[in-house]
Amino acid sequence: MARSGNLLMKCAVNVSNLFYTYPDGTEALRGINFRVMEGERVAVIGSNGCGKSTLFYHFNGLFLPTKGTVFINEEEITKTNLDKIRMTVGLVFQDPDDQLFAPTVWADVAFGPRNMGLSKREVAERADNALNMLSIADLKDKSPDNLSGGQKRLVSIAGVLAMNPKIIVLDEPTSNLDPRTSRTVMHLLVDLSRRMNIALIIATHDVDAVPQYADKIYVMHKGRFVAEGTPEAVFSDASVIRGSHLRLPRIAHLMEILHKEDKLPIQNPYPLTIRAARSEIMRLMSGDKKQE
Amino acid sequence: MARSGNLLMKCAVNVSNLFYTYPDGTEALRGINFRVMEGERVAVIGSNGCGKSTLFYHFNGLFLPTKGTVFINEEEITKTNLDKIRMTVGLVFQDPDDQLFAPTVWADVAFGPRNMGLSKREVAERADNALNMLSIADLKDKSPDNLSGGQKRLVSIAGVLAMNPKIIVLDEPTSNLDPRTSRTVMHLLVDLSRRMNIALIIATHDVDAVPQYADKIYVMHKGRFVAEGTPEAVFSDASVIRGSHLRLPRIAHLMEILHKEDKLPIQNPYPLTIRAARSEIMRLMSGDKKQE
Amino acid sequence: MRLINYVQEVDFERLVVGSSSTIHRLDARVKLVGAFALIFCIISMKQPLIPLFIFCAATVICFGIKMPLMIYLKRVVLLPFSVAVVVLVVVIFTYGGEHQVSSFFGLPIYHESCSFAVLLFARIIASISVLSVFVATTEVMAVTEAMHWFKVPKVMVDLAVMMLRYIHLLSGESVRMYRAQASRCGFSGRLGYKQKLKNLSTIAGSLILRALKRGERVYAAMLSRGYTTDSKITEIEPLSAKNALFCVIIIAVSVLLVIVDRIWLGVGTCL
Amino acid sequence: MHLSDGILAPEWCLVWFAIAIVFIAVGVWQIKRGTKENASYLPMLAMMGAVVFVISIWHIPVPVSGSCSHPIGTPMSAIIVGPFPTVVLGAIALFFQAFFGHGGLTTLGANVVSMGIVGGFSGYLLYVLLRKVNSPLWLAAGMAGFVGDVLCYLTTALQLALSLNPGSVLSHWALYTVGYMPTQLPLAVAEFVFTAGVVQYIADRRPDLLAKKLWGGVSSA
Ligand SMILES: Nc1ncnc2c1ncn2[C@@H]1O[C@H](COP(=O)(O)OP(=O)(O)OP(=O)(O)O)[C@@H](O)[C@H]1O
Ligand SMILES: Nc1ncnc2c1ncn2[C@@H]1O[C@H](COP(=O)(O)OP(=O)(O)OP(=O)(O)O)[C@@H](O)[C@H]1O
Ligand SMILES: [Mg+2]
Ligand SMILES: [Mg+2]
Repeated sequence: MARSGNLLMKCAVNVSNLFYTYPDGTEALRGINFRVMEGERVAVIGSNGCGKSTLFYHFNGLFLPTKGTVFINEEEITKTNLDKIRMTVGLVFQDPDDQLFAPTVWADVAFGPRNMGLSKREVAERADNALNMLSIADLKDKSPDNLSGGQKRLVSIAGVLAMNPKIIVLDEPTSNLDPRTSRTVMHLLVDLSRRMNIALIIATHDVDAVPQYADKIYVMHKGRFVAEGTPEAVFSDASVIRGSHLRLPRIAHLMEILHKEDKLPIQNPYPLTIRAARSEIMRLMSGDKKQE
Repeated sequence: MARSGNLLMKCAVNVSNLFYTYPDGTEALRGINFRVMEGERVAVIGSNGCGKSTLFYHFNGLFLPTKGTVFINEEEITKTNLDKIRMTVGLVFQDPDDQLFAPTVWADVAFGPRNMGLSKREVAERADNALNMLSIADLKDKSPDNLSGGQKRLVSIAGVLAMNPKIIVLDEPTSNLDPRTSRTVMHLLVDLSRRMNIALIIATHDVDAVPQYADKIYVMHKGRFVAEGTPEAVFSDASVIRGSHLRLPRIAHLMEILHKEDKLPIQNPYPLTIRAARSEIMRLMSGDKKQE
Repeated sequence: MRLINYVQEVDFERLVVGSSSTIHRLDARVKLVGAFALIFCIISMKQPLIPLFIFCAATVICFGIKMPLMIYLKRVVLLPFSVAVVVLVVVIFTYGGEHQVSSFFGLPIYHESCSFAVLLFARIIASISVLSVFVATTEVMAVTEAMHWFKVPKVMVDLAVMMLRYIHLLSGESVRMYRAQASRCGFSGRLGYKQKLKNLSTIAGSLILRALKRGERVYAAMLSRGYTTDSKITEIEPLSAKNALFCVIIIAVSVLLVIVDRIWLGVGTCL
Repeated sequence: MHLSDGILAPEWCLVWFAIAIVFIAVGVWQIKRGTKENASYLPMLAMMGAVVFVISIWHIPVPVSGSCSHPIGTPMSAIIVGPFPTVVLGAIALFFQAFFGHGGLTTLGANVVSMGIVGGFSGYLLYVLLRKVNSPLWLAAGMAGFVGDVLCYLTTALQLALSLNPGSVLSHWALYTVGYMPTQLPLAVAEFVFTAGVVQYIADRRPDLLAKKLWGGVSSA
């Protein structure tokens, strides 16, 4: 797994002192510094309107900074290298309809590989492969219009995966997905990132699921980052989290209450996942007598 | 709180044996029976494409049944009383983009009251009031296109609240909302429902939050209800829940694991909320020796 | 008050009907060439006989591919006949001629008008029936792809392909926005005609703005998948020899039919 | 409402095709040039074309005649994306509409001429003219819609007269025009309201979309 301390690791995304102001005067980003290593999995959480989507549009050159710089694989994004950048970074939009344009699912997924100048066979292989990974091969001849919201989301992810990008940026990939589908998608992405050393950057409101996959969490508030670090570190400071319109994962909240109200001996980086909470409770159940 | 056993309660929504087939032949609803009392709060959960949105369109007369009947306040929906029905039932769409069309936020919120034939002053009062309730009065002159996803959602809820409906139907009202806003919105809705005896019907994928506000849960799968009852009753049958592509609330899942894997003495209607889990754990901590 | 659904969903998929038949499976390019050739031959006819015969043949084909009766009546009977009858009446009264055969409330009716009106009537129902068979058996997407092969400029094909997707998307969006307005009494009986039109304009305006904004994002998504000015969204295989032969045969038959028609002209009546 | 197959004589079909192709060629050339300058132009145009198609399928009830009809949408599109690209969009939209029984294959050229070329250009020119003399935006756009719509039908009537009554074109043209009046006049009024509403709406929300496309630097606000 990637650790930012490792000097041999290449920096996949490096944003420094980024400001962005919309034409109507809204200051959406106000001094962002952000760095993601190759193969790292990073989550960005924050309240509505804090600027997550605006930030993500910068990774892909859809917006260019009002002030500051964005480096992708150590190359600054400028007007002249947008084409190259966009082939390195795969962006999955908040709304899948912004992304699907071809008449059939297969044509849409094959579009990227076809543009890379691969042979017909390789194109077909890549497309089929991406569809199989998300188990939507049976949809391949359907028109994107006739899919449910969740299916559209999966197709838009497949289209990006078929390009084999080294950096994948996803804006709320699991909103509107049912719990089962949502878990499957996250498992797949994390697995890919592990196997192919892909950097994943994910914006989400699902704080309960974040600790399961993120190496690092950034908390955004009003166009700035107010906290960053491992999930344990970030969620250990509940006041920052709550000040940013967020909350602790429910499991952690339960642990916090048990600790603060019921004075159970639980340490502050509270367990964040079901698994961690389980072993913590079992520890308490067997050993609580000793600690008291 | 409303209890369906109460004979004095009026029935706000009564759906009997409802079937709906889309023009292309998709059988989206296949025999729905559903009854919501005045002031009751009901949640509908189910996988992607199970038919929740299709059902909700019926409450407002946007779709008329292929077979079966829908009664609102004990009056059947027909082609002739749609105006009246729509002033009684407020529908918040799944995608706020589908709901916002006016050039400014204020104009959008005022659209409903204006169509109800109120005076200019009353219209303005209603609109301002709705914006204040959701604390988005500062957005009132922005164009809906220039809002973040979550802000759009709040505006679309305000547009419905401004009509003072007796029945509010919300299709995934908290997807795309940050945790704090999402809780605020749910509190607001529940509070309104309590104070003004409004019936709330909510479709959602957020199974963790459901037990906090729902009097009753309906589980939908492939156009039918496969389970219904209080949150405790519904979530006590994990096989039905998982068969419908859903999962238990995380807290309940933790309890289930503690019970099944670690053999802790927890009864099957597992605690669903943080509060309930807390007292359960405290019970275990103090009394587990006796039970073993 | 009656609810009028001004805004309807446009769905190309529902155009193809009937069970999968040989005609369904035929290459779209062949069918397109065939439809063009046949319709062109029909409008070149000087006698109503062959067009009427083609209309009957089209009817037989419609039943052969198991087109549902309601759709047959709507597309092959109601639509063309309503057009054809209007044209028939108009032509009878306005075309003029020399040999008066009758009069209608003082309006003279000439022999020439009548025979020309009947000819037009036959041409219209015949060509629309051919078009209907074509539409009922051919995916619109296949036709659009076929445009590459007819040397239509690439930008136009790409535009057409993308338009197909967006027609569906925007039409769905407009239906939902319309519903949103309806659910807030936007089309209630209390409102005047002007207000309703204004509400419709709002939907259209919103639709356009949204379309343009979406256009920018879609473009970014395309670029991030390597779109350049030379990349094509769809492709088409070369035409097989068998299909090429089919094209030639259909064109030959069409020409032959016109020749037969013109030879009758020498033998038959005037015009 | 568009001419269907079988009405026009084959030689006229070819003539209209020839005229349409000239305009389409210029339009394609402009689009290609536009794509080189700003590649996001293509998806924008596709969206605009889809909007024109979708709007011209809407059935707006015409209170006077009691029937339903629909706006042609090309004047509006010409104001937003320019007249030549509008012809190309109109041609594609008409081709697809033939699938729904509006218009036909052999009459495609004739319909492109009336709806795309005449409707689009006349509306656009009138709009530019009115804006030059400082008329309000809604009036300029509305008049463009009204006149574009009326001229579109005048052209259709002319096409009918040319093909059906080669001996007495002028008198029959007048005759057909009068015949169209009762249904088309209310529709043209609807197109007025519609175009005015939409263009004004866009000017309120995204004035930048209208400003840059005008010939002669007429500002839109
Ligand atoms: N096109 C625009 N013009 C002007 N202001 C905008 C525009 N788009 C977004 N904004 C504003 O910029 C701020 C940041 O928006 P952004 O969409 O980045 O938020 P977000 O973090 O993605 O929120 P959400 O979680 O709700 O999607 C918000 O205050 C929003 O109102
Ligand atoms: N316009 C339509 N035409 C045909 N089928 C449709 C249409 N809209 C929805 N469907 C189908 O009807 C079924 C129910 O759709 P619906 O939108 O009600 O699901 P849902 O429960 O709201 O799902 P989600 O949680 O993803 O919003 C799905 O299988 C869907 O594919
Ligand atoms: Mg966002
Ligand atoms: Mg839904």
